Amino acid sequence: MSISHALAVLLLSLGSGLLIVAGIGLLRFPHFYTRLHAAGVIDTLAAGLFLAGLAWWFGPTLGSVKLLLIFVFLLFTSPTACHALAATAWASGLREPAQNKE
Amino acid sequence: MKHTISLGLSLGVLWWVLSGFAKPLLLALGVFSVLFTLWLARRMDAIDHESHPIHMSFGLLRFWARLVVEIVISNLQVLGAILSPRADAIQPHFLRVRMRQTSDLGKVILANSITLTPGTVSIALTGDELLVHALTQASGQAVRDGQLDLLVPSDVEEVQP
Amino acid sequence: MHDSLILRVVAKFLIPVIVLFGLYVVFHGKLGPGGAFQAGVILASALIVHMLVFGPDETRRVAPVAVLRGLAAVGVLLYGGTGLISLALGANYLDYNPIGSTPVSGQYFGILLVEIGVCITVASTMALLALLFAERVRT
Amino acid sequence: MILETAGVAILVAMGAALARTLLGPTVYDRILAVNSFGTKTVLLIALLGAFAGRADYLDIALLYALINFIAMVAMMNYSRNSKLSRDDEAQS
Repeated sequence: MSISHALAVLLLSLGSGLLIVAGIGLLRFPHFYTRLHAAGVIDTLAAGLFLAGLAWWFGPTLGSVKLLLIFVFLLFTSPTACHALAATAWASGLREPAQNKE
Repeated sequence: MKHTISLGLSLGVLWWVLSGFAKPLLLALGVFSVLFTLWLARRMDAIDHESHPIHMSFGLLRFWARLVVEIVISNLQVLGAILSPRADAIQPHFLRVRMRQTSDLGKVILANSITLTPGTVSIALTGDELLVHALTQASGQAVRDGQLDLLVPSDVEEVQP
Repeated sequence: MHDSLILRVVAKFLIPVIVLFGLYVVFHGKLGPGGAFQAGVILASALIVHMLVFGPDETRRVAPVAVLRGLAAVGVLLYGGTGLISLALGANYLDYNPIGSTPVSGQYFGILLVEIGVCITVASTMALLALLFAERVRT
Repeated sequence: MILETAGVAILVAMGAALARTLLGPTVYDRILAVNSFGTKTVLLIALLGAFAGRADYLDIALLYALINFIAMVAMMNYSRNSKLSRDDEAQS
């Protein structure tokens, strides 16, 4: 097992772990707006680590450049989609039942 | 015009990354595709300083480097909140912040960066006020401090012919 | 529509990328994954994003309905015409071999032409459908 | 070996998103879960590409990310123009 292989394994396992933790968060958090944050973990760090691990697996080929492209694409689209969803929920009158509103 | 040229170059690089073939026919088709895309984008008025901010490219690189650090830190905070067994690990709340950004592009970059950092989601953007939902007091405080706001490169090139 | 500033800026940035990706898929249909139908859908989806974000009127200005109708017909004609060319060259309908100087290049160009035809038809028909639906929602 | 483990992890995370889709309770929870499911699908397709050793799969992953985004924008437009949001106000 070479060093670069070990690095790919490390990145992939970190990414997988984060995916599962974020999945737990998606189930465990109490309200819609808090769940948005759990989904945000998946979109950024988990996806980033995962795709970086795969890029190492592909090695220095066009494949890893395409993985980078996918990641950049996710970085542009996912906050936009997340914001659009939150804005729609807010506009439709969905509020957090919780206490401390500013 | 320089935005068109710059977009054309970026699209050319994108084509090369996607295709990876260097056969003459495919290169010719690539040139055709880039030109067609440029034509369509011009028809849609989709080429301007907003969609293609070449004037802030270096500032953006610095901003992104900083953003990556912020993303990693806030990710760890959110992960801790998810795994913490205590019920008061999260203090979800809404807050309104006034943005220093004056241009549309600056506002969009800031709002998307806030959404991108877990723990804060930008919900509504009206005028120069941003409604943010924060997961914990700490993540809310980070938005209130407005460090990202200071770092967004200024969109000086407002008017384009 | 309220508060679409973020969507507007991001869509302006993304639409050229989507269009280029669609063209890449159609021209690499033989070499990579995908094919003409998928490419047509991707190209149409660029127009659909444009319609969702900027409104149907703006999209109709960029891609007039009459032009889309014409393109849908041109695509079918290109498909059928390729077949007729092979008939005229003494082969079976849609037998591409005689189109190029060698059977291999004939296959290559023949399939490319047919795929471009299918792509044009699918893209314009999909965009037409979306525009017509938007029209119906309004009335 | 690590690829298989990562695949199982993605499937588990997808299961969590699916459970959230079924549990709701608001329509927005479901849309959020579907979006997150889509992001994981992109990762899964990329993983399959590494598994098969073919970079072609990555085009499909990119395409899926694109479709995921378009679906979200379309759903937002739909829920804005319809009575979809009424159920939530009763529940929230």
